[in-house]
Amino acid sequence: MLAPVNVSIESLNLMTLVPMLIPIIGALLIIIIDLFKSEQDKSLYVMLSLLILGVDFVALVDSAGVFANNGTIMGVFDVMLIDGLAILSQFIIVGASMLFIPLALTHKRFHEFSYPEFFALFLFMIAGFQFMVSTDNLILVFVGLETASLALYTLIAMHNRDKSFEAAIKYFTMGALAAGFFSFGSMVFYALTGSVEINKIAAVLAANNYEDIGFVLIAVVFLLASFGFKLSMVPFHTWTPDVYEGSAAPLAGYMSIVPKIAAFIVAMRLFEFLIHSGVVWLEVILYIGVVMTMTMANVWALVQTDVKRMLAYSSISHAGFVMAAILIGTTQSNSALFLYWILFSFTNLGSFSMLWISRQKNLPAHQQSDHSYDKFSGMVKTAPVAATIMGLFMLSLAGIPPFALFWGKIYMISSAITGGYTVLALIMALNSAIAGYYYLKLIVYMFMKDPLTENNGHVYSSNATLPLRTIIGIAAIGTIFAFIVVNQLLEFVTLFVYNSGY
Amino acid sequence: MLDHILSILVFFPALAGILGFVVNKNSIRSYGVAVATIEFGLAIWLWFAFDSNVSGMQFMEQIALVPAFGINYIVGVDGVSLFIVILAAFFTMIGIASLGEMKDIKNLIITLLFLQMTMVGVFVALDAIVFYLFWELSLVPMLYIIGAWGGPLRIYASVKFFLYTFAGSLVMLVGMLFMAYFYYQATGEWSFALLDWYRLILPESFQNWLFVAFFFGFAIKVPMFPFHTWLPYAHGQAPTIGSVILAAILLKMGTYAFIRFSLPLFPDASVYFMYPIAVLAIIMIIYTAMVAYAQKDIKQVVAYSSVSHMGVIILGTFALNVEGITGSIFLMIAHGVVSGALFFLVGVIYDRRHTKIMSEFGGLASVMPRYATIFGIMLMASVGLPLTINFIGEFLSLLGFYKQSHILTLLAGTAIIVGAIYMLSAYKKMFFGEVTHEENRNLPDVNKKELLALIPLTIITIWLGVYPKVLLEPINKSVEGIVTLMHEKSITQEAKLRIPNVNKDMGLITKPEREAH
Amino acid sequence: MELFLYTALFSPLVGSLFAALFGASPKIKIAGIVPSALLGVSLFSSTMLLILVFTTDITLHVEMMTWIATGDLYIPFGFVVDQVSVVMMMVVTLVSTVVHVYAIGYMENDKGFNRFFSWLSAFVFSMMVLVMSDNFAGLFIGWEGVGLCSWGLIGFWYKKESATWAANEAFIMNRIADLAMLIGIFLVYWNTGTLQYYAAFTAMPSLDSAILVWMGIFLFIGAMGKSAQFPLHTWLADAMEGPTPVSALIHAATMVTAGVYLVVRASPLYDLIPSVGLFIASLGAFVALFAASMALVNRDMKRVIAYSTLSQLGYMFAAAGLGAYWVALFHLMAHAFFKALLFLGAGNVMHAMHDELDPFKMGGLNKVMKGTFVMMTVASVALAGIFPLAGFFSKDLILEVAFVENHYIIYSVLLFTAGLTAFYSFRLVALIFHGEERYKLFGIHPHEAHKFMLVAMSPLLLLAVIAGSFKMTYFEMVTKVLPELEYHIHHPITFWIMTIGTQLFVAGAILYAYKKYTSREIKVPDGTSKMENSFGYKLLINQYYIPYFYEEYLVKAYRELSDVLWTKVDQKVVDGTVDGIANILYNTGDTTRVMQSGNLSTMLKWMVAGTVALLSLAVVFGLAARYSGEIKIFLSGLGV
Amino acid sequence: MEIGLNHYLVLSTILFAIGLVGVMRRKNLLMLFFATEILLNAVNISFAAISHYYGDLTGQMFAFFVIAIAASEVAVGLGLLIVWHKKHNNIDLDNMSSMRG
Repeated sequence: MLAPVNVSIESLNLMTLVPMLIPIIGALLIIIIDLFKSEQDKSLYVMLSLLILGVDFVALVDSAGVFANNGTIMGVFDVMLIDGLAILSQFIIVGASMLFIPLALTHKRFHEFSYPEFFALFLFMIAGFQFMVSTDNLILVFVGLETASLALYTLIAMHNRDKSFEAAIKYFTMGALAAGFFSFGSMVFYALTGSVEINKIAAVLAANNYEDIGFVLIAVVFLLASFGFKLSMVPFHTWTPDVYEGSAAPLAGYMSIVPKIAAFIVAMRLFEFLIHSGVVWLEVILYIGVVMTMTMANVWALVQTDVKRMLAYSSISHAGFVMAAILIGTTQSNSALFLYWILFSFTNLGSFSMLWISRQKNLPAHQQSDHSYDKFSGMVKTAPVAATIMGLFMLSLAGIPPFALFWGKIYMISSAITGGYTVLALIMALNSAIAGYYYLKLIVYMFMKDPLTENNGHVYSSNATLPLRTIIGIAAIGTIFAFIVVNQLLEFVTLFVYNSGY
Repeated sequence: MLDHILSILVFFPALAGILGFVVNKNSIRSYGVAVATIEFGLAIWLWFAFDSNVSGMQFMEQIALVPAFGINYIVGVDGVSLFIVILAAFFTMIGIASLGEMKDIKNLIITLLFLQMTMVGVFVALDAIVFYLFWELSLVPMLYIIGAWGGPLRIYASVKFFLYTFAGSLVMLVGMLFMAYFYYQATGEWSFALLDWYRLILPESFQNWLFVAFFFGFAIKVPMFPFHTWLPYAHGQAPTIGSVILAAILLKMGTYAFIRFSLPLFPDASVYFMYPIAVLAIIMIIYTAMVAYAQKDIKQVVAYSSVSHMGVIILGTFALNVEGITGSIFLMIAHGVVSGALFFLVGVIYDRRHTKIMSEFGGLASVMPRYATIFGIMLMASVGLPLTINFIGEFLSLLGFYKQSHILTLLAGTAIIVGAIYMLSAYKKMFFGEVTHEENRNLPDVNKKELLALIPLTIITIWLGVYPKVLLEPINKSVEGIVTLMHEKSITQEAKLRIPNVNKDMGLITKPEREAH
Repeated sequence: MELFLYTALFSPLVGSLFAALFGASPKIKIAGIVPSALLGVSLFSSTMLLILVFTTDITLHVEMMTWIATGDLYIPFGFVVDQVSVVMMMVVTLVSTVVHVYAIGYMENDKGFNRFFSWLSAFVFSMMVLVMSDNFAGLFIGWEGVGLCSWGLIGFWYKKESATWAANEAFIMNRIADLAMLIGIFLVYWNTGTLQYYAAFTAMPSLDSAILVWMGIFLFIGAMGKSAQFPLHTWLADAMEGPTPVSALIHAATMVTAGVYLVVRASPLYDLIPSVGLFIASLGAFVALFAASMALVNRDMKRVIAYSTLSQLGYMFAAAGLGAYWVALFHLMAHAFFKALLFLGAGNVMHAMHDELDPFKMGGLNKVMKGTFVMMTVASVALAGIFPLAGFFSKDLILEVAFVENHYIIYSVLLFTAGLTAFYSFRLVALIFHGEERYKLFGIHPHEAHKFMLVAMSPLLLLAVIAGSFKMTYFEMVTKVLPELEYHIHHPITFWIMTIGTQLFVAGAILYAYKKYTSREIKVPDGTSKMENSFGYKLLINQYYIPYFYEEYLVKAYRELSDVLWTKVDQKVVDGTVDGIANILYNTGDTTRVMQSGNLSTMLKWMVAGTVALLSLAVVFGLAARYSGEIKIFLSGLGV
Repeated sequence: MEIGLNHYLVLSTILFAIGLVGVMRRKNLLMLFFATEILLNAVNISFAAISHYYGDLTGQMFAFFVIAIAASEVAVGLGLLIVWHKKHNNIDLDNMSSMRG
């Protein structure tokens, strides 16, 4: 009965799988090493992971070259889709991961890093995200998403504090619900079009001229809810501050970058064709969502007393800001998304790392939480360099030129203007002003208040080691001197986005 | 070196600031003075090298920054900006030189050097984004100065200052991006270069919208009524040096930007909004002068008087003729010198008595005669007495605006009355009468260090009042260029009528581009 | 000759700066002597210039340097010495020199001696700039400069609240007029394209008369402030808080006449607009009467003289307004001499009486102060306009002008005022120098002033007597630049009747004053007499309640409005809005953060709720899309 | 009555709704996990039915993946649940609110 499978190995284009396979193999390697000799020092795993990611990065550079020459590549039964978006987002994913992993080499001992499983899971997670962005098949998106998410839940929980478990459970449960939404949404699309590949769905819908617009909208609603969760759009954002607070600072920073870019890519693939086909409803909803997310997150961030929670809300707001790119849907806006996110990763990882190096093992009595504002008062007197760097990150987040995020911000606002969204551009601009307040609040505490009595400044870098300092240094340099590379980045990003047809 | 003098002027203080971190705390003051003096010397050299017969930009430099998006580092000076740059260098110098004993003086001096970079940067930038960059960046050092060395409400004041200005300038940023977009539509290329923008002629309605967007940024900085309320707080709480720099230089950014951006970019809109803005300016003049009269705190009096004077500057700017604009630029410098000096003077008495409430003083004229004399001279300059620096600016500004409206000038002219009222009554409260407070009986008169700042300011105040030609000539030349450009660019009948035809061929390309949209 | 011009102009400045060097040090004689000597130099130079101008009819015009040049505006530091300005220069330098020398004695015991001379010489410099400038802007420099020095000198005794208050009042009130002056200058510039007198006046005849009227009005308002014309007159009486030499120099002889000078200077303009001229004349006549009436009852010696100055300024404006510019200038000159003399004499009396100003507390001083008595009497006679003293020639001319020009109302007012003038002048002389020695009640031992002070005053005495004899020479000279109008009453009989009648009227008034105020019944008034409680007296002694009105309804209102603007408008409304916006944002955050309750169940509910909300929106939209046709019909049925 | 595609879809939707209600109402963590499983399995029914309707295997593949993922979710979820239970001796959602605001 069965017809013989007759596929040439060349047509599978297995090369497309290489960037994902590298971290998977790496993860297995780490587990195997542990199998042979356990109780290894964490530095081994860190460096190993770094190496693997480095190799992955090189592989990405290679496929970038291929893309630049040949354009979009499909592979593995046309499930894999390596276009500019996939490559750019993978660069961000792998790059941010490379910045993240050395943060495990803290001065104090945090036991999650002594488990090789942590690193293995981490690498699996990266592979998951990579899959997610380099396909337009909803099944693979789903699989990648869940692989990554499940690994992430575990990573959060491994921090082994009460709050981490709480955070992991919250994230997990809501994630499960989001998974349900995603599958339901996919199901409706499948029912409507008989396909789960985005380009085919688009083609079928266009062919019948959006007859069943009502059902299309239902599908969109569920997918929107699911990605709204991942991207922490209001009102699906509720997990974000809690999860960030519960997880280790660098992981929180990581979470504010990598999962989101993956989700952005999928959202871009999914929603843009709908917007371009004139689904006004989606446009309106996205508009409302973007504005709500930006504004409300900012407003909530105003009233926070903990820096990490504030940063959590701030990253929600930034995500909302970037989400505008998908609404605008021009080449410029999509390029702006990547530019913004690359610059954002430096600054945001940097600021979370600053929290990380000031992390104490146990909470002192006078502090409400790990990183309350009070903790930083008078920091400039006791730790001037650290305070200055932290201040720089805050200024960058607030969008003060010439620091990194400013360039992303103007390009994004400009894309809104070019796209004809004048009011949106104004709202985006004014939100930066609101956001200025809470970033400034930290600066006020650091630079303008007097230090607490028993604080000798050591606390701000109690966790610091050379690798951590290096990472912060890289982030700081990236933040300050962004203006030198913005042009190259912009040209590169625009080329890739444009050639992918977005 | 002259080819890069502007970049050197901009970045030298910043570089020195970074190196300053290494300098020992005890020597930092000398270091600061040395750096600021070198900078001032460079600024003076710039002046000598400056050719006052050229109306366009000089010493231009261009470095690509983000060419893909049309952002370039372009700097240059003309008569409009030259003297404000020199003023900035000058005030930083005497500001650092006259610093008293303060906590964390090292941080303060380094911050001042960074502030100097941003100040000079704003005035020499010829690319909108670079301009914006320095414009925003200037908030940061000022925030720190107010917030770390200020009075009891310093944090509220500094945050208010920052956020208010920040919010305004973000609207301006949107305007800039729009402008660049229109340029892109007209030419197919992104550019934020001001000189490119000058060539673009926009339809009137676009001009109006963009004018409003820019207006928010500039008006808050100036600050214009009703956006002025951050200023009394900032001045009231800032340390002396902060107030001096804020009043002397930072406020000028707004008015300078009106002349640099709003007028030549949107001539028709400038004409369209001339009356509303003039009305605001007049409210500023009269209203804030009255509020100043009600103050109990001498520093607040000076702060509100700044707003009042800025009203005259705005009025001169929107006279839209050579006399008015020249006058307003001159008044910027004049107001910088005079209000800077007044804040220094307030600082002198604050250092001695740690209060600024006027009722705490009285009869100081007999205790501190030198102080009273210098204060008196500055007071008279502030009131706009002829042969002082302020008069030239005020006279020309009002003279210029008279061409546009008789009644409004008459109203604005009440500046010279209301100004006299609050200033004289403040002076009377502080210096005249018997010494009523025992603490005041033995106050030392101004010391050498303070005179170091005050004497040069006094000399400038009178010198430029008697012989303003040195400044007026280059300013006039550049302003003629601007007015010509505006006249050529304007499209409405009204604007052609309101903006005089100076009739000097500037060789500018004013061919209408393809119309946007 | 330019050298003389510069020495005349700048030697007072040098003197002022020299004295200023000692500003903060204790009294040093040289700080008074050097400025006085330098003023002598200035006087000498002015005299040389006068001779030059008189003999050769040259108009000396120099441009020292450019002051302001921008756009089409060009203002140099230009100075002109012509027949008009040289007269003013002479008056200024002469009176100033006298006052300076006098003040060396008068201020000898004052701690602010050095400061005083610095201010005083600075004033002379400003005044010289004012009269010598060849353009309106330069005039304005001097104009403001004299205002500043007047401020410094009125408030010279800065510890006295009333002095500093008066100083500020004078400055601010002058500023109000200066605004009008500025506007006038702007009008001149924008209509003639220049501020140079000559060029501007040449261009004026071709201008629209409405514009000229506005120009004339605004410039005249400026003049009103400086010359303290109604309603900007209150500052002059209060300015008497300053040292007496200041009152003599600034508030009698020179500064207050600057307004008259301006009108004279702008005679080509005012000739074009006779209607404004008539207004000026009417106002002048009114002020003459108005001020004289207040002088009738006042009990402050200096204030009486101040009101008399005001009244005489009214005369000058009446003349100028009627086009008799040379007459106005002549009266200005004559008035400067006798009024300065009168003030300096009053200064001697004050010194003698230990700063007592109430003439009712004096009396019989002629016995101890012979010299002063003679001088003040002569000055008063001159002021009253008795032949052959200076006042007769100048004042009679003004009456004649009014008569010849057929302005009989003005004429009668001025004639009546002449009587009042004589009355109050001699009321003062009588009260001070004659009658009972009432000062003894207060235990004062008066003494005569220094000899050199009297000697210093003597040139003024001489001029007060003989100035009238220069009339024809003067007339020939100034009419080279001013309109050459001679006023002759056509019928000699009318002329004689008028002249003699006026003289008799005035003499009668003098006699009445003598009779009334030398009597032994004169007591220090205590507010109980019937006259003091009459309405008229109260009205006059309270200066028609004008200062009260200003204080109550303008100053207070301004202060209260300022307070309201600050506390209510600025803090509550303007700043309140800003803070309100920030607070709204913050409070929104505070109230909506309960959404983030931390409870997982709630979080899940939010998520589902969001989905359901989106879903219902989708359904609505989907239905709307499907039934869009029907909806349109439905809506059109509703008339939307 | 013939059971058609719509019946399956309605069933699936009803189950999904039940799951949603469960997610919202359940305070017990374990029950909550059950509810999410109901959600996923409700979708599976549809996938299988649609797949059959189109004669296309993609839906069934999707369903298989969903099953696999549901299984691994249970693994992770139960792991977290057990740790939580060990520490707190309960699995009530209302006790998990140490972070808020």
